[in-house]
Amino acid sequence: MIEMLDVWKTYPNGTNALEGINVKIEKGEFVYVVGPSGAGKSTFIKLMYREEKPTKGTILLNGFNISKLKERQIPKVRRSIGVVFQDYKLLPKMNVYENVAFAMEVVEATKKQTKPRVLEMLELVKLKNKLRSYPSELSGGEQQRVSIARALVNSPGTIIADEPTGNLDPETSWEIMRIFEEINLRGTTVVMATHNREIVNTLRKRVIAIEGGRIARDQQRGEYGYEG
Amino acid sequence: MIEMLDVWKTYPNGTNALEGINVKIEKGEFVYVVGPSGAGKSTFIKLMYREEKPTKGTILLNGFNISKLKERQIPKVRRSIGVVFQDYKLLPKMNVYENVAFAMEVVEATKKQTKPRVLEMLELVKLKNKLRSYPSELSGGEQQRVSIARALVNSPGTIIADEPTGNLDPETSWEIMRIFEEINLRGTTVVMATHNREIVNTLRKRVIAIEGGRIARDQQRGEYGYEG
Amino acid sequence: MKVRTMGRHLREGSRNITRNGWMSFASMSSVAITLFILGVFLLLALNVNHIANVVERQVEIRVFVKQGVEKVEVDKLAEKLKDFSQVESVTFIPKEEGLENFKKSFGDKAYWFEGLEKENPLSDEFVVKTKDPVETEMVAERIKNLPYVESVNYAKDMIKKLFTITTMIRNVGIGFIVALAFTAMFLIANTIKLTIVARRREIEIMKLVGATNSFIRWPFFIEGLLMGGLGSVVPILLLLLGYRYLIDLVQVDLNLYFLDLLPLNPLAWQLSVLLMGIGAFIGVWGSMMSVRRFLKV
Amino acid sequence: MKVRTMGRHLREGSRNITRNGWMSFASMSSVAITLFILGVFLLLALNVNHIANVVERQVEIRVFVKQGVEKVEVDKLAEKLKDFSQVESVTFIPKEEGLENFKKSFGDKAYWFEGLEKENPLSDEFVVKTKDPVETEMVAERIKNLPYVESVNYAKDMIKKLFTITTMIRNVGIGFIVALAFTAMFLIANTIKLTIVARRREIEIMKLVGATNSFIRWPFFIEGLLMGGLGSVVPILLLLLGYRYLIDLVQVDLNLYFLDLLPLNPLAWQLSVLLMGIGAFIGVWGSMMSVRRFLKV
Ligand SMILES: Nc1ncnc2c1ncn2[C@@H]1O[C@H](COP(=O)(O)OP(=O)(O)OP(=O)(O)O)[C@@H](O)[C@H]1O
Ligand SMILES: Nc1ncnc2c1ncn2[C@@H]1O[C@H](COP(=O)(O)OP(=O)(O)OP(=O)(O)O)[C@@H](O)[C@H]1O
Ligand SMILES: [Mg+2]
Ligand SMILES: [Mg+2]
Repeated sequence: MIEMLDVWKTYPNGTNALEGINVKIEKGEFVYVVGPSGAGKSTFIKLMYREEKPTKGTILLNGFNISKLKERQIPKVRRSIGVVFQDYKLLPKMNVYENVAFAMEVVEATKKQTKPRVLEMLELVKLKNKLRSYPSELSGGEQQRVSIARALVNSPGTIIADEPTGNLDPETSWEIMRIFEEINLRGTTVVMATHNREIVNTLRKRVIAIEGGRIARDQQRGEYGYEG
Repeated sequence: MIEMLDVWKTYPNGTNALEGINVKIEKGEFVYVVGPSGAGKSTFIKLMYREEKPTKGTILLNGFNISKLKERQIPKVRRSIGVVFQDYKLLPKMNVYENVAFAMEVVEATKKQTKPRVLEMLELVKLKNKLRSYPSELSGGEQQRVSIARALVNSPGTIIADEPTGNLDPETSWEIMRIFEEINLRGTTVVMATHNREIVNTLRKRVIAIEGGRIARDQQRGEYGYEG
Repeated sequence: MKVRTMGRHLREGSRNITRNGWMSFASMSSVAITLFILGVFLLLALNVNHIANVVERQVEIRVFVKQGVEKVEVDKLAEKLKDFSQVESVTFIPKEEGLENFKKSFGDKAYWFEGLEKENPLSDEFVVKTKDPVETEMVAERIKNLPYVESVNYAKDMIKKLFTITTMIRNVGIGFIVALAFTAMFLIANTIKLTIVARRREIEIMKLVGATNSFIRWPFFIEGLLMGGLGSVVPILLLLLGYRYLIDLVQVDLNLYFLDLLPLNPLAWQLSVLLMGIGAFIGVWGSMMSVRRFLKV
Repeated sequence: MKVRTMGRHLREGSRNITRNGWMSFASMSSVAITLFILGVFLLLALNVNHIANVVERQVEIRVFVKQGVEKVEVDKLAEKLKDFSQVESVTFIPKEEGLENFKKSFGDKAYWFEGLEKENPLSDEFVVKTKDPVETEMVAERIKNLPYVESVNYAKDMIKKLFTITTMIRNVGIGFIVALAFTAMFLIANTIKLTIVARRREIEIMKLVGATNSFIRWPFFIEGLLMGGLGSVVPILLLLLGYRYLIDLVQVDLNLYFLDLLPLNPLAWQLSVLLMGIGAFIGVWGSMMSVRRFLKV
């Protein structure tokens, strides 16, 4: 469960990215976050796994107030969430396998558990033939899929994805969406920022539309669109 | 005019990205390059402005054989092309204005020419309020638009764009497309790799579909799609 | 932390060195060169100190016995001199031997003094050395007051000057070494920091993926340790070989007997342990310091 | 290249230093520290060399004139000695003065030699100094063959030993300085390289946007020049102030008259120019070398 109560975010350079966000996402929900470029979608998402701290307001994640979290407890919160970053955030000096395995090393999984699980995830995103490639040797879409595999590998209770299909062709995008839908059916919360009108309008879910740092619309089984 | 004659590209790690590409793009054409993730679109595009060298084959750009170009002549070729990179490639320590102005400094434009032109371009991509922001302070879509502004600022004879709308919402994407169409009408060659089915199917142009490193289809006023 | 995680950290730490190939190499060669300089000056300072000691040891007190004193009394005086706790050695020079030496020092002009043997104007003499050369003056003053002692000669001014010089040399040496050691630490930490700053993004990513601070730190700890440690191997080898060669050169080939260098044996071990210790310590320290700055994500 | 582009490069080059704040600072402080060490040892070596020169100057040839030679012949001999092109000064010591000095050197034992005045066994003596102390032996041998010269004394063994030592000290000094200079160059170039490697992606982007190699290189040239140049300012100031303090300390407070240090004046300029030159040169060189590696895009 993710809850935001009157959350404001002003970046150090003075940009007001979010202005008074109130929202509640229940466990097991599937939520699209839509809005024009620069509306504040990524900021909204970054607050959830505490890449950014809110300037004002309270954020509750599974009951914990993560705006007041102690430094030491942050890793625990982040491990309970799988994040697909808009800019992928792959480790440049590790190959595809190592990048995905890293997320499992962090939780001190055994090697025996790690290997088959990582290979399974890479199979899922169709990258099994790129195991030994480094991020700089991958196409944009391939990098994005590595980021997705890493987010899923620990079977987290919540998946947060920032435009996970931005660099994927429609077919691959749909495959990824099918994966997200499947894990959502098994109880995982999914929050996904997207610009993909086709996906939002076809796979109908709750839509939170952000515009100018405010929630312009919050609708179950909504359509793509944010103006009003 | 861009012409490729039996072009092959094998990356140092052994990946065959392109296998025998033959294509001719006339001056003033508007071409979509489509294909699944990892098909070789970016590689195809990178060959044109010589970020990559072909392993085999000839590439002619406005009559010059750029696969045999001398080191010293490369900058000249690159200046005649405006490139929107898939990963934006903004200079991290320069702000938005400086990033766009850099492309004009390179061609030794006067300050008098530079300032109004850069501001005009940033107006065009709706970033005039972000002049002093650094790339790390921008949203994904904003970074992409800076990259677009930089590609256009020198009014090059050819625009090469690698998924220029990947991180943009549909409205902004259409605005960018309108800009591309307009400069194309004024005689600029436009080559654009994209995954956006809606755009390709609405704004009908020549479509080159690449699959597995080969041209699967090359069709005037084609639809999105690449399987056969 | 689980044992397999520790194994993973060890593996990662050492692989990071190869992963960052060029940077690690640049860093390690800076470590190596800095430690080499430090080592050279350490050897120099130790040897200068040693030579200063040797020179100071040359300081002696000449005790002149009154003319016409009985042999028994002279022996008693010898006993008394030996009883001083600060005295290391006492050598007796009878006045005949004294005259002989005096004449010898004039070489072919010795014939001038042919007449002196009959009525030897010199006194019997004791040469006294103290255990610690600094006590010379104090001991000399006390000897002066003993019976049958005519006068005491211990080159008061010369000794003062000598000690001023040796003390100065020692202080300058210590000053240099301390300054160099800090400089070396600074330079090494600086280079290691530069290599890690280049990886700040990696550290940030790791944190965003849920790694704890210590999970990120450990490989850097190992890496710093290895870089500092490995970086010290080459300078240690060079210094030991070079020093052995120098000893040979000075003592065998050039026959510069007056240049009394410290022997290789205990020095070699001390130097190796010291330099490797400094390297490893600063490697770890520099590494930890710079990682820390990027952990706040 | 157009003038305004040159202006742009100057501006960019200096702004890069502030843009890369921490890195520039780390780099410049490494430059500063390395140059400081180099400067200290340069001063040390120059002064040691100077002291060695002073000591060597003390070397003199004593020329003894045959007994009973006429005053006119002695004057002629003096002329001849002065005619040697290698001779700097000739001092005449009549045998009476010689005996006086000899007796004085025995202090209160001078009465031993009361009888010698009547039949003075000494000879008239010339003290000859050569312009270059190394020529002492050669000049002495030639003087030996002049008429009326009984013998020539120039402490052959002592001089040999002295020159062995001073030559050794000089060589070691030069060796150290050269080694240190190379080390300093390596360290500085290394740190500057590390700061530029961190910017390889920027260089690649610039090339992809159509910048020529020289367009990219110029700001780095300026940056390297400034970093090296600015990095040398602090050590130069510290060295000059420190050296002035040292001169005061040694010559006024401690009264160590035997420590004859080089005066501040020409040295200050030479040192400043040298260190700043090295800093700027290596700054540029290191910068250019590392940019070059990333220009092949
Ligand atoms: N680190 C930062 N410092 C300052 N301003 C920032 C920073 N990150 C984002 N912003 C600004 O905050 C606003 C919201 O950015 P955000 O990244 O949340 O947008 P977004 O909705 O994700 O856009 P996009 O669809 O383009 O990714 C934008 O105006 C952006 O310029
Ligand atoms: N630098 C590289 N080294 C090795 N292999 C590479 C490199 N760049 C790309 N590849 C590989 O070449 C193939 C084609 O990559 P390319 O980037 O051209 O794909 P793309 O069509 O642009 O895909 P996307 O739509 O995901 O951007 C992929 O399999 C990719 O892994
Ligand atoms: Mg975003
Ligand atoms: Mg691509």
